[in-house]
Amino acid sequence: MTTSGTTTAPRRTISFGNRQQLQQLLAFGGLVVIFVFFSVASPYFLDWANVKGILLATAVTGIMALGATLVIATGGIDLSVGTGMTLCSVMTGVFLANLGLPLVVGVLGGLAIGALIGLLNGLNVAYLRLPPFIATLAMMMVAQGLSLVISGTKPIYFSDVAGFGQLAGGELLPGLPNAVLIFFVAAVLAGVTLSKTLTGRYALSIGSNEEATAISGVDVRRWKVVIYVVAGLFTGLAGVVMASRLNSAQPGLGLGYELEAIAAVVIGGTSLRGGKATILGTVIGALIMATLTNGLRIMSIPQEWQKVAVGIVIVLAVYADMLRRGKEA
Amino acid sequence: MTTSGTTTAPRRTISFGNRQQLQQLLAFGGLVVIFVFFSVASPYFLDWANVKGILLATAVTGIMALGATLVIATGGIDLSVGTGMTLCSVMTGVFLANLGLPLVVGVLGGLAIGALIGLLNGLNVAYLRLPPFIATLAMMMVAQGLSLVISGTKPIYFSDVAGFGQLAGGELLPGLPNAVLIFFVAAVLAGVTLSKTLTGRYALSIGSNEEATAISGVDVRRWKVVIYVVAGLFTGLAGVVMASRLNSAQPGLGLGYELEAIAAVVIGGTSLRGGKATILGTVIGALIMATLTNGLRIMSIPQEWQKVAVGIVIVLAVYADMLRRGKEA
Amino acid sequence: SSGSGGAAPGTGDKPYVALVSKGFQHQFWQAVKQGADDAAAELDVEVTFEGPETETEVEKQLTMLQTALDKSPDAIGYAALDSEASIPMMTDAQSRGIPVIAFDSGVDSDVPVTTVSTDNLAASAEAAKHMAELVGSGKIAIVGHDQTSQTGQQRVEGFTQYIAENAPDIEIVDTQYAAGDQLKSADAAKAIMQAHPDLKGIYGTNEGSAIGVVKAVQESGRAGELTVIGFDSGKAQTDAIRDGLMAGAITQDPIKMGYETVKAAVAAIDGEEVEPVIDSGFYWYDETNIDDEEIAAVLYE
Amino acid sequence: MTDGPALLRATGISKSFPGVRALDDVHLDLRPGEVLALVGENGAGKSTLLKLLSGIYRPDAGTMELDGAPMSPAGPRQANELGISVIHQEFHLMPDLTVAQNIFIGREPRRAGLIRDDELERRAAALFERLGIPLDPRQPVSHLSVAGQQMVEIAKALSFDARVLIMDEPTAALTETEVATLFRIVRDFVSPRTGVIYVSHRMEEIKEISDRITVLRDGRYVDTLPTATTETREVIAAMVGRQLETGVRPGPPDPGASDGGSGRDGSGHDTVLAVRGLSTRALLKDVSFELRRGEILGFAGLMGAGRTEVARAIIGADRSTGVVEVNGRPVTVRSPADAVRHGIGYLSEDRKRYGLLLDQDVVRNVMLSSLPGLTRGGFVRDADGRHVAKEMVDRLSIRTPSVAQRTKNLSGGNQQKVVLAKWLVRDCDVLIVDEPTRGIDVGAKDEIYTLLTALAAQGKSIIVISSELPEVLRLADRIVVMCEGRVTGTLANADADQHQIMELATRFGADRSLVTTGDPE
Ligand SMILES: Nc1ncnc2c1ncn2[C@@H]1O[C@H](COP(=O)(O)OP(=O)(O)OP(=O)(O)O)[C@@H](O)[C@H]1O
Ligand SMILES: Nc1ncnc2c1ncn2[C@@H]1O[C@H](COP(=O)(O)OP(=O)(O)OP(=O)(O)O)[C@@H](O)[C@H]1O
Ligand SMILES: [Mg+2]
Ligand SMILES: [Mg+2]
Repeated sequence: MTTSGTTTAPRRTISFGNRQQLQQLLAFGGLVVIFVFFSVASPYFLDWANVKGILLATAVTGIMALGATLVIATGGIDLSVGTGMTLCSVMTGVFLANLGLPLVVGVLGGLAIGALIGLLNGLNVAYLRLPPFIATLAMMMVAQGLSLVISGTKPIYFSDVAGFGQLAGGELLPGLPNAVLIFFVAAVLAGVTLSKTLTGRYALSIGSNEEATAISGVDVRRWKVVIYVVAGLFTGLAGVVMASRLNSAQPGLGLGYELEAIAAVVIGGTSLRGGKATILGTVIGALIMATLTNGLRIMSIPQEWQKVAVGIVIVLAVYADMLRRGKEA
Repeated sequence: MTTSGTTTAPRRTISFGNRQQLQQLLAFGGLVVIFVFFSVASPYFLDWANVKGILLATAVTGIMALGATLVIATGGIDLSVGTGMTLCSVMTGVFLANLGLPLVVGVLGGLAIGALIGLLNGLNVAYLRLPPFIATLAMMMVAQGLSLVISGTKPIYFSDVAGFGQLAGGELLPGLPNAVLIFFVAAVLAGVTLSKTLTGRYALSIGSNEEATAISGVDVRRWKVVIYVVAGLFTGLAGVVMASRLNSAQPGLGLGYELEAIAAVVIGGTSLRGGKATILGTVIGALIMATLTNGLRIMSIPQEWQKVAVGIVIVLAVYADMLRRGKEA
Repeated sequence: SSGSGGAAPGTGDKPYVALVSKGFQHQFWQAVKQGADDAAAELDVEVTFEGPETETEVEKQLTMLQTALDKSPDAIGYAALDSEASIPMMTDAQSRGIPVIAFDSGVDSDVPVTTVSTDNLAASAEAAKHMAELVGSGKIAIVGHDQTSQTGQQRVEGFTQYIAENAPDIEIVDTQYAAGDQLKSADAAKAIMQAHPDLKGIYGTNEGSAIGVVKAVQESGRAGELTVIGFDSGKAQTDAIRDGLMAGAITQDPIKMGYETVKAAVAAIDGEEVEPVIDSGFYWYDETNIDDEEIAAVLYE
Repeated sequence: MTDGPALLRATGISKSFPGVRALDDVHLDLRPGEVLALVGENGAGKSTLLKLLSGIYRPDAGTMELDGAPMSPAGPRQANELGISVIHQEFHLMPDLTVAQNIFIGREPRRAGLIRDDELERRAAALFERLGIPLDPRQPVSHLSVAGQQMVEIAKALSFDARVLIMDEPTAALTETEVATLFRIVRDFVSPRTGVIYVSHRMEEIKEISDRITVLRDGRYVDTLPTATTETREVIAAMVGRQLETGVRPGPPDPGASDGGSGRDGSGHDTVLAVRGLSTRALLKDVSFELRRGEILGFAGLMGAGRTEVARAIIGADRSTGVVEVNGRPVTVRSPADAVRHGIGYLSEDRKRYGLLLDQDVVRNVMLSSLPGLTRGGFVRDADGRHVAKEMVDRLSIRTPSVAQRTKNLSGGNQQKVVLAKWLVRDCDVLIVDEPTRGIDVGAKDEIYTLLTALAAQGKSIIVISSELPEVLRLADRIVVMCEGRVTGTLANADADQHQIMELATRFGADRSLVTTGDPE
């Protein structure tokens, strides 16, 4: 081959891994700034009780956002995470409270419903080739309706299901509510899925260039279904955690959570175009949202101004993050 | 597929213009099917009063969807149409009811606020290069908060503003509420904007390939701002019509309308990826949504099942539409 | 139930009453619906019941009202989210000779033949009275469910007014809104407690808000330290009262509200005289009276 | 050749990207009335230089002059206004817009603020008429083949009243007929007040069209040579910095010679892939052929003849009827995934659309087809992937600062090598390569020929679709010639010559255009 080909070879010393870590550190930096600001602004903010409150407030939306990250990595979108979560809550209620199945079975059942929702989304997107927005919008409505139908529009209470409330409310690690622990474990699983398994790799490839991925011999349709199913499992998990925290399944809840989850994903640096995704970013994005809300409340900012403040801070945080990344890249 | 003996070159004889018309005809066909179904299912459905009701229910979301179509054509998304519309309503209320400005000035003021919202969105997207999802999500919150702040969280009533209610409620064409007339006129304007003006052409071009558009010498950033401003004008118009219909500005309203508007756009056949958009499709999409809801209500389907039904019909309608298009193409 | 199984309502021989409420998926509205269904069965009429998802959706509700009118019902029951906005349709109903019964809150119009409602201002003042008695003095806070709707505002207004006028030693330090979502209400309540460690009581203005407050108190390990007062019922709330997590709550009588609405509608259809105002009433309930017959009858699970 | 002031001159130009010094003190001068060829290996910096001249990038150092006056275009539009018109290596087209809309983007004729699309189409039609390009102005660009898209780019560049026309590998996707058309256009364009800068890796073309040749190597200026008095060999030597045996057709491989056992046995047994009666709705009509073990089968034909479509049909990317047999057994291939499962890989002619994950790095691109094989216990072994990618970078001399470079930032030829690397790693029994050397420099091209030949020698079977007849003749044991979706002949290499192939390739039924009928998929 031509001799001079690689003479200009590797001059860049920072490895790719480090660069990415650096980026996430910066998004994390945004979170830290917000944290520091509120700590100074309010003496109550840094209390462990309050931090725990923030973490708890992050947990459910955060878990949903993990699944949504996978779907968004493919360039898709999942509008069904909110009401889908509710349907999983309700079905968990049916399994445990109404049918009296054993705890483990009920919880796995809730997850399975999540997977089923994902399966239907996946089939609609991959085989019927519906735009993900349409497929999951339809699922959002169907799940909302079914939650109400199945529950008879009444909450299902878990008061008689021994141990269910402990699932999210207990503290396996003293001081840390299980809901938060579950969130962190789920985040690690999602992170590994995204960066180390075929599911995650193909999600990113599809998001990057679906046609090229297909021509490269990847069974894009099958993998899309797999990706949506995995995302559905997170929806199911969110549903179970939600139900456990409220010790009841609330069929009317759920609408609007999808936007929050997607916002967390995007604030975290995952691109809605697909191909680029980071789970750590999503976790940080979810924390930023929850911290902002909490901090403004702690400061007793009137509700209507809170919205304005959150909006502006989101713009600033994302813009600052982009600036830094732009400089660094 | 069998060999059909088409060996010569320009085998496609139907021109592009005709083909697109045909596609829209098919989406329109879906609407007709729904219409026929409900006409048979309920004696009240085809009443002019009810059809008028459907058209009225379409008007506000429809107007928002027109603007959203332009933004989506660029490959962007506008989450601020819902609460943005509310802010425009509220400001119209401030201009007319609180400040007592003349009717025309108040209405133009409402539109101007819409344009301003669009301007900020556009600047954030084009110059700060924020993802449209983030920029408009932030605007959605800010607009929501400001509506509440400005109105003091109380509705502003137009009872004392002579003629304001007539704006949407009157019937310039006997039998047809002005709101519907305004929607149709706005649709024609949007259609012309999309297909006959630089704004629309560059929107499609940016959505199709932003980089190439820039390299071709189009000032992409400036045009993006223009596009968002034009979209904002529609948001403003929706706000004025909404205020006139309710004869009041309701500051708490608006959240959720953005999803409906986007859904109408996507059901109409506009691609969220950008580059392909049709205003007629958006009108039909908005009509499909409103007709479905109305028809199911007229049939007194329990509310929880309505959701399920709408979800399923949307999937079927879009899928059928795609199948037909696929065959035709 | 709503819907009538077979043919579309209105097509049969039975009189048809269409109810357009402020919501449908909350327990409160489901209880109203139940009362309406009870009356329907008793009086042999058809009833449909629907409402928007949240109490901000004024325009959605108007569309529902429009559709209900298009079905040519014999009477309409209407719980207006915004009474001004519905005036044209009220006029329309009147001109078509369809009697309108307002329920839950009044309509600023002389069209409705009667209004079946709870006096939210009085009810929340009652909540404030109990809060004042239980707390004595110090800081309290409110977790509201809706900032813009009339009901949402009155539940806060009646409470604050009472405190301002009757309990000078009590200070309302914060009012936050969380859309009646239990999780979000819990988060909000926690933040308030955090900002005011010496807080002595919290009032939640509807079922979701109240349960959220209880959740917050529980999760912060401060059960028993704070006086929690709620609104409406539901199993979570009644359990909390029995467990001593909640001091007590105001309940309306939603079942009666639904029942009276339909009853008044039938009376109007039959051309009978109807009282211009029917108060569906409210009650204070706590550990002591929760199992009383009168109270138990108006509580829903 | 005039010896006056240069039409366009660049001096001391330097440009760096993170980790890469793309240009280092480069100069170039274009004289009025000449065609200046710009050559260099993949990644030598040609495209970067042209992007500097057209205002897409700004130089880190150096000056540019037009007609003796300093110029520094702030952007592509300004460059256009200065009279510089560019056909870039990578297309800059809006697929959803029509051909006419693409050509006149930014210059729409309007009346009362409304765009006059009829006028737009009329102008485009007139332009095509003038240039002799068979395009329908109202066709959406997404319906065009790569070649068709290239013609749109050419038409667009010529639609400006340009004084300097810059062309970056305009013929990489074109067959000889279109190349002839292009050269006619170029010759028409050149006048005493205009000039052309022409980048290509095809030495014959450079010989034919250019007056002088400027050579770049590793981002540095090497020399400028007069075409008439310079041997191709000398140009290549200047490019690569040493003598290289290339550019000559070495003659067909000897079908009789057996390279020890598994060798290239073009003459008989072991049909690996048999295609019978392959038809598609859009174009293909009853295509049949066989591919034998260890054979390289060439596919020749004019643009739009249907060669790409044959490949896409075989791998299940497009719907088709007909029978595909692998190792004697009929198989159902519904998707490229099925094809790969049956050991058939396909390298597309359109690397941007069907080849690369542009936003991802070299490692991930190289691993893409082989991921399941690079896992253990369900987890992807990235270390192995990096290792494999590094190996490929060495083997194919892919010029990149590291394997962690996003492929978007590689030069065109190096991108092509990355796609090839992906399929080499996958190690399919049957490899269909569609325009495998598109945009690859002469030296590397030769390397790739050697590589493909070696693969065949190992018993792999290869289909080479190429628009360069010398390439087909150089590589193939047998050559299938297509015209208008039909196979018009199959020749053994020994019997084949360019004339004969062209004769078969032009057995038309009727007129033809650059337009396709079927959307992909
Ligand atoms: N945007 C960019 N970011 C980083 N590196 C780049 C970028 N553009 C080009 N390069 C690098 O600059 C060098 C020169 O690239 P260029 O595209 O000019 O080569 P070329 O001579 O046109 O090659 P080819 O014949 O393959 O098209 C290459 O090493 C390439 O990787
Ligand atoms: N990736 C593609 N996208 C769109 N159309 C394509 C694509 N590939 C092939 N086609 C179309 O299919 C038709 C059949 O041509 P095909 O590409 O198979 O011919 P070919 O002999 O490979 O010639 P060339 O590739 O040089 O055009 C062409 O007219 C082309 O427009
Ligand atoms: Mg190049
Ligand atoms: Mg081809």
